[in-house]
Amino acid sequence: MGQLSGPTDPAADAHWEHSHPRKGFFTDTSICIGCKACEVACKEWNHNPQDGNLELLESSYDNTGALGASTWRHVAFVEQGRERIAEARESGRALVNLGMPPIGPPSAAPAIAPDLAEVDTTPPDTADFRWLMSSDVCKHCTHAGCLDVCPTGALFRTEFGTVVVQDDVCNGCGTCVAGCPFGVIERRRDGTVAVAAEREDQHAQHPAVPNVGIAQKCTLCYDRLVADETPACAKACPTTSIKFGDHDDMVETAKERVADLHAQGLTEARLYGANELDGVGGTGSVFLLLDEPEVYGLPPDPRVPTADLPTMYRRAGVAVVGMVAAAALAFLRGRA
Amino acid sequence: MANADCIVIQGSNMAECHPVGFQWVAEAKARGAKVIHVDPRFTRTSAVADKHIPIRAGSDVVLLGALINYVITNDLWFKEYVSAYTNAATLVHDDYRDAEDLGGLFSGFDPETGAYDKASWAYAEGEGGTIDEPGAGSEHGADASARAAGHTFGSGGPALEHAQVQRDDTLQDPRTVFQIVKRHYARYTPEMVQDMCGIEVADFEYLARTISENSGRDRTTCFAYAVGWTQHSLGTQFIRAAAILQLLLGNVGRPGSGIMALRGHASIQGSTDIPTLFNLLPGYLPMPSAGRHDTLGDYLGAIASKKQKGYWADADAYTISLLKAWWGEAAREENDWAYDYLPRLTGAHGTYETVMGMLADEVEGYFLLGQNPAVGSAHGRMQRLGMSHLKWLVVRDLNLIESATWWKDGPEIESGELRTEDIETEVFFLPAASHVEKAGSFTQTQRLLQWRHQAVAPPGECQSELQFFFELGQRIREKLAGSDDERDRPLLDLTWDYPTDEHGDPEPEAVLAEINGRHLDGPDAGKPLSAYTELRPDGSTSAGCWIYTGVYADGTNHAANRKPGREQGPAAPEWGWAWPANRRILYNRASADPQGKPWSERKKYIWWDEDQRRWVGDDVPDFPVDRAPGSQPDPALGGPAALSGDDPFIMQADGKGWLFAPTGLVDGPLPTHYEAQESPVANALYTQQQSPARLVFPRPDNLSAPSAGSSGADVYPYVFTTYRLTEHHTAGGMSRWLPYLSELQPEMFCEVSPELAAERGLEPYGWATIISPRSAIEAKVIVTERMTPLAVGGHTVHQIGLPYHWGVGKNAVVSGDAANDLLGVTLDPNVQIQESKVASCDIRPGRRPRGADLLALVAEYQARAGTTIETGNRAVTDPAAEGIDPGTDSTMED
Amino acid sequence: MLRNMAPRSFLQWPVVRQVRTGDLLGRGPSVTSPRTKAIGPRTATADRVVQSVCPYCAVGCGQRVYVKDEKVVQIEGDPDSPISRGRLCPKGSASEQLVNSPGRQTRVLYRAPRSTEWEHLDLATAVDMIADRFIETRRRTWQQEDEAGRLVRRTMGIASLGGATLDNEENYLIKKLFTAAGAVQTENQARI
Amino acid sequence: MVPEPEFTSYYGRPVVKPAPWGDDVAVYLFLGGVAGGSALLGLGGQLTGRPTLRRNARLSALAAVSVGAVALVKDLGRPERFLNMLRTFKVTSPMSVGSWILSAFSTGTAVSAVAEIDRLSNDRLPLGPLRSVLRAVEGPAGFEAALFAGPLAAYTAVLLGDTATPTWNAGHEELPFVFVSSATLASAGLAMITTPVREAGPARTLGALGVVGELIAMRVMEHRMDPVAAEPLRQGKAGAMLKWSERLVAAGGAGTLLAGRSRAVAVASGLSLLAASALTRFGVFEAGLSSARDPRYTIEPQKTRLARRRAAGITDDSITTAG
Repeated sequence: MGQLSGPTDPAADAHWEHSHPRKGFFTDTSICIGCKACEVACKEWNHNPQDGNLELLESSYDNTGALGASTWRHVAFVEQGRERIAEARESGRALVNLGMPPIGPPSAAPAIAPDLAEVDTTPPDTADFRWLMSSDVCKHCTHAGCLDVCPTGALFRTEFGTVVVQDDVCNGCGTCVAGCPFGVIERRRDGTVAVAAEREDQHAQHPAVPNVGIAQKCTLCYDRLVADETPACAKACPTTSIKFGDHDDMVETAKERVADLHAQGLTEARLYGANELDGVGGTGSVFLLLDEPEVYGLPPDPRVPTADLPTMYRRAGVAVVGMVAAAALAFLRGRA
Repeated sequence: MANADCIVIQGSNMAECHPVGFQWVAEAKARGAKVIHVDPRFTRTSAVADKHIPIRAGSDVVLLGALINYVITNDLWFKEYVSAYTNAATLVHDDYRDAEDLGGLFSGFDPETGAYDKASWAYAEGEGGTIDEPGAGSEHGADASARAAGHTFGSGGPALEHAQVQRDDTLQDPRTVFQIVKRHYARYTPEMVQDMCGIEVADFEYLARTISENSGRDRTTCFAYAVGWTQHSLGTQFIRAAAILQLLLGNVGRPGSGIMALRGHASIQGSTDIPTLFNLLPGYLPMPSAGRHDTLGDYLGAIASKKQKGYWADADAYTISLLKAWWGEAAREENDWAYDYLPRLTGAHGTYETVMGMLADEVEGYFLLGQNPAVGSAHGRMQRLGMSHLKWLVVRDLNLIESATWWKDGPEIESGELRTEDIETEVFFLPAASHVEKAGSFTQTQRLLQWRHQAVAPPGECQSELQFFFELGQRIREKLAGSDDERDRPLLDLTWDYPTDEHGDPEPEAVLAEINGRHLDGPDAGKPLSAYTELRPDGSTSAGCWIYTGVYADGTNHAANRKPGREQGPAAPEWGWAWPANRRILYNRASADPQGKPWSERKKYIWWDEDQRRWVGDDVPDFPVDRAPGSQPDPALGGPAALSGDDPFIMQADGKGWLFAPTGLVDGPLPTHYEAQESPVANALYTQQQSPARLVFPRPDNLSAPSAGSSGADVYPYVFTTYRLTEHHTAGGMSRWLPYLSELQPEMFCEVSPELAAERGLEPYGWATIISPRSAIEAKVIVTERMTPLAVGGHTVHQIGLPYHWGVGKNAVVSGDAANDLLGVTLDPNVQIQESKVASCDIRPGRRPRGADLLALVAEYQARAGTTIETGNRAVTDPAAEGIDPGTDSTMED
Repeated sequence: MLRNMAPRSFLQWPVVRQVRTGDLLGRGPSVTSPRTKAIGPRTATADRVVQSVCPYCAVGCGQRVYVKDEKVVQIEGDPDSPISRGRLCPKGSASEQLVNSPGRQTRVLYRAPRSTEWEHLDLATAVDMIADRFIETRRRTWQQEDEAGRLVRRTMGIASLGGATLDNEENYLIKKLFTAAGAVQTENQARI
Repeated sequence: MVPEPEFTSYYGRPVVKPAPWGDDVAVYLFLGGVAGGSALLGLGGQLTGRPTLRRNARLSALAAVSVGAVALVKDLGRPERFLNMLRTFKVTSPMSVGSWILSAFSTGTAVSAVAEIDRLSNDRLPLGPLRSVLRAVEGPAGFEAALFAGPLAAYTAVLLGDTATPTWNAGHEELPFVFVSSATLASAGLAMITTPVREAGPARTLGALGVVGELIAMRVMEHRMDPVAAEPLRQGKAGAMLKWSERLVAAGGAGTLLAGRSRAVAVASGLSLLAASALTRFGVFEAGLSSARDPRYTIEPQKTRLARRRAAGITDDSITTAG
């Protein structure tokens, strides 16, 4: 019947007969150069209208702000000094020392690398400054909050295990927007470019706005996957910081990469979304971050709301019974 | 670059300006290579580099000189490579005096013309004479066009007979190039680098150690640079310094080595190979200058001597083939192959001189072909004011760029300097075809020609430049058809009959065929040539550009080769065509030792195959294929035949890599540190403050800020540098009209360090006004630790970063002030490129004044600084101390 | 969905399909609309694909241009290129918008002396006017010899500043025509 | 022990997104509750022979549910596709379940209410032969409406609870009780206004029970929620509304209990109960939206939860892993 939480193969869960291997991203932010080719390639492929008010967003080189209805790829920029780098390295080491057993089948690598605490983790020249860059995208969760709460079936699980909005079905009820624990999906307002007041006289036209009023998010280029083509952002990424492939391979590559970095003493590296046992059953897009998730604007412990739905229905049931009882009591007392 | 073990990116911001090219740096890094980024700013390149070393803009020669000094004193230089392949052992003429002796000048400097007489730099000859430049006669003393001497020689440098070059292979004789170089850089110490560049000694040690550890037989280091180096008044010397360092370390001609020029634009390499440049003819043949190349004989004698080694000796075949290509039948032996049809230069006619010509009402018509000088060229105000003096202006572009609309909504209209109704200029705006609406070839930064097929027809009234100029040429020739005026002969005899397609547009492939060249007579007349070695000086061959010969070999368009990369080796010879002769790494003979064996298995590239008696390997050998390593041809021979087995530098007159450049450069045989035209720091190495041979334009509208030590230097205390962002393209013509790119970087901003922001009370993301002696602009303030103040010359130097993509106009999606308005015009003497990477300014909070108050503000600053026409424009800083007869010192009147 | 339910069979109603396909939670095949089932990339339905090169910087990344009904519908990286392996930077990825950008000009504009507005001019007239001015200025500013009497045969009255995004063939024609006409002041971005 | 989660965010930008719902949805929450409660009262009147109460309750149920439905459709991004709500039946989607409940409830209420209207206009409605059918089916329709009345009142709590909005999600265990009590007291209040005192006895009792339920449920919810996630309930506009709703609930309750018999006081307390219910709905609605806008309300509670789980030795279920 399909699970509400825990590790599973989402496509099979959704009863696709000929289900393909699950597709996904691995975004290695340690080699991202913040060029935003992914943002442009995605907008250009999906004809997403320009959004934002054409002013500096006061966040380093990021003038996009966040994911949204017309921005399905967002590159974050965080400038950090020496103490913050040390803190990140410290929090990373704490993660390593949680003594977690290797996740899933013990991979070829020997048992978890020796406790890294003593290894001299200050590489030859600890940078006194670093500039984090990371390309954020829809997580295509194993248990997708948006998909579950969608009343019209506009959001659906594709045979590739990805989550896609059907533009011709969605009536813009917006419940998915609140349902997403990562704040990815959004309903596309009509006003796409609020050009700053004094630029009103500029007559630069803008492309017509498709799909106004409808919830919109990354489709992992479902239309391209159908023809076995690589998603636009992964194809454009100059340093392959965005890698695309079968989800299991992506998780494997991510684990190898983080192990390499730890071996070099860069313990601030950590994976995000690679753990099947997390609150959303692991994500289709796996990330390698170099600091706490919230520094990038990601939730530290997201949990798909549907996981608690059974309890909510039970509590509601009790409430209904209480209400009917109260009504009955009111009428019985009244007659007595 | 993917094979490099260490990559030093200096004078470039590769991850932002060449992102896809950066994949190979990322690949090398993934394989363990060290990536070091030396840049005034911490940029996205530094974010993924192993180490970022902040440097004061303009002090690159101090760093590179110190590296050379480090390599020599610590005996880390690649001995066999240097002694065999460079002119280290060559003796230099006795009259040569180094900058060490003359307080910063070299021997032969003439303050009158501000140029060098290079006789004293020549190699010493057998009997103590000098190896003269044949055909140019004894050419001592000032010469009217000496100022423009630099560009009269083309790529191979001036002719030089190699016959009796004196050598001392023990490298001990003080007159050897090696000893001169050692002495020249002796004072470039790590402490000097700390003082002049603001780089800690520890960082310098790290850089020096990393480079030297990754050089030698097994490992190679690669340098990458772009306009960060070239856009200085000392730009050419920056690159020369890197060349010397790389030669000393044996990092030239080998895989993962060399000095990678990251050219800026799609076909900028193409537009210097087939140059729409004033000083060059296609194939780097120089444009003839009046007084030096009055006849074909003078011309050929000046640029190459028959007794010179290397392929440059056959310049006569290349030149005559070009003339045959242009004037076909009208070019006959009797009229020197129509040599007299070529116009002559009388000095430098670069774009900045042209703009000054406009201001003096000498220029009437101006074509802008996909260029936006109102925003992209230095001294934006001068560009716009110049254009207002024109009679007619033709702008061909995709969008209504600022250079086409300055008369309606440019900054000068706003400041009241120009009134639209008074501007006489007629402006034609012709819409251009985009890159997918026309077929043609681009030449990218690795000299690779790639063909673009036409996808769709140009929309509306759009035309490609090919169509426009073909039609313009036809109309001009029709209008002049009847003329018997001798002036019009060159136009009427021009070969202009290109086959046209059904719409009457010329076939691009036909033009490429003409560029490739063909046999004109004999058995295979009309058939395309397949290599430039087939060119003959007897008029039997024609070639539009000799270095491209071979692109159309046997009638197929090799630029259109598209064998997928994954189906061929890393050099991928069957993808596009690289000039010359589809060779990918130049001078790759140097990837093998003098005996022809590879230096190491890991860095194997081409080697001598004993049984085949040929050079073989992964690339087309850049050497006569059958010339055995040990061969020593008869010294009397000239041209390619004269190349001995161990002369990898086949274009140089002596076949060797030049540590010391006896000719070819106008501002010194060895890179010497001089401060920029405007600098808050005094030159701690020499008394000479700025480069003596720099080209200055003392004009009231081109005032310079006083440099360190002179009064008023504190009025413009900060250094600013201009640069590009990934999201925008140069002057914004192809990016600020695109919504998707404009929203990524919407507003003009300046990057300042927290310390400077505190000092000047700049509020993060608030507004700031930046003032220079030329103009004042406004920009949003980004306060970031990526800009670091540097302790230089005893005081703190703050640097301000200014991207230059924005321009004032009403048509773009986003607009803003142009950073280039702040820049003045001071040019590098060798290549006439402007200094836009370092200049002085002041910065204060708040938006800039509007209208006439803007001019008042700039004037008030100029007055306070006391800057006059003479400020910063003195050739010799302190004549007495620099061995110049004080009597002759005077400001150059030009 | 309901309004076009009637003509199709009742069986297509997703609620029913949920039961038939076993996808009771309505997550996958049961809720897909006909349009979603027929989805495909516009690159597959393009009339033709042309190999080209990105017009922005000098790395020379390969580009594939997809055309449908004589209009560029997509420009993306060319995986065959050994230089770029199918990858592009933000500017390269925006090439399709460069070609189809709303702000792009497709009509000839002319501004008469002292006028404050553009006016339209048809192409042939414009080129002819330019040719006339070219010849007239050339004649007016012709220099046969310099002051020292040496042959120069040139005009300093005409100059050009070419962009570095021109093809080699275009550069060749420009240099050839201008040099033959004696206009030596041809310059381009290589120097700026 | 549990490391104090110091707070960093990405330039202060929200982590999750607030639901794009306007005040229409808050109005629907209130009217849904009123409709549900009224239908129960209607059934009560029907069974215990209180014709006026039955008629008024049924009419108010129909009025409330129709205005509520219109408000819902108006808030949709694409109102013309409102029928897609019945395209599938997804048990994991409270909005889907709710749409079906709303439809079922509306049919029942409509039938029973039309019957009332027909009587009110003493059979002048153009029903013709249908009249007899209507009379026959009127009773069962009342039952059917009442059957879905409870779920209609409670499902909206699950709709808000089953989201990533911090305050709603944190209170998902008690929210149903708050909403059910609020629905009860609102419908009771409305009944006390519309129905004369003599037939409104049960309404008064129901109202009192609702008041007690609401006060308790609200207290328990705030107590058991993560303190940080509960803050929006006590701050800003939402805090003010909830404070006023509490006062009105108390006042309405007192009025009902003490002098419920006097018509004037009944009407007054009915009004205050209605107002209180509306304020509760708007308050909870506003608190949720503002909790989504500030990243702190998402990050800190999650960090505390993660830290508590780790302290308890569960170390394998975090989204951030080292290998």
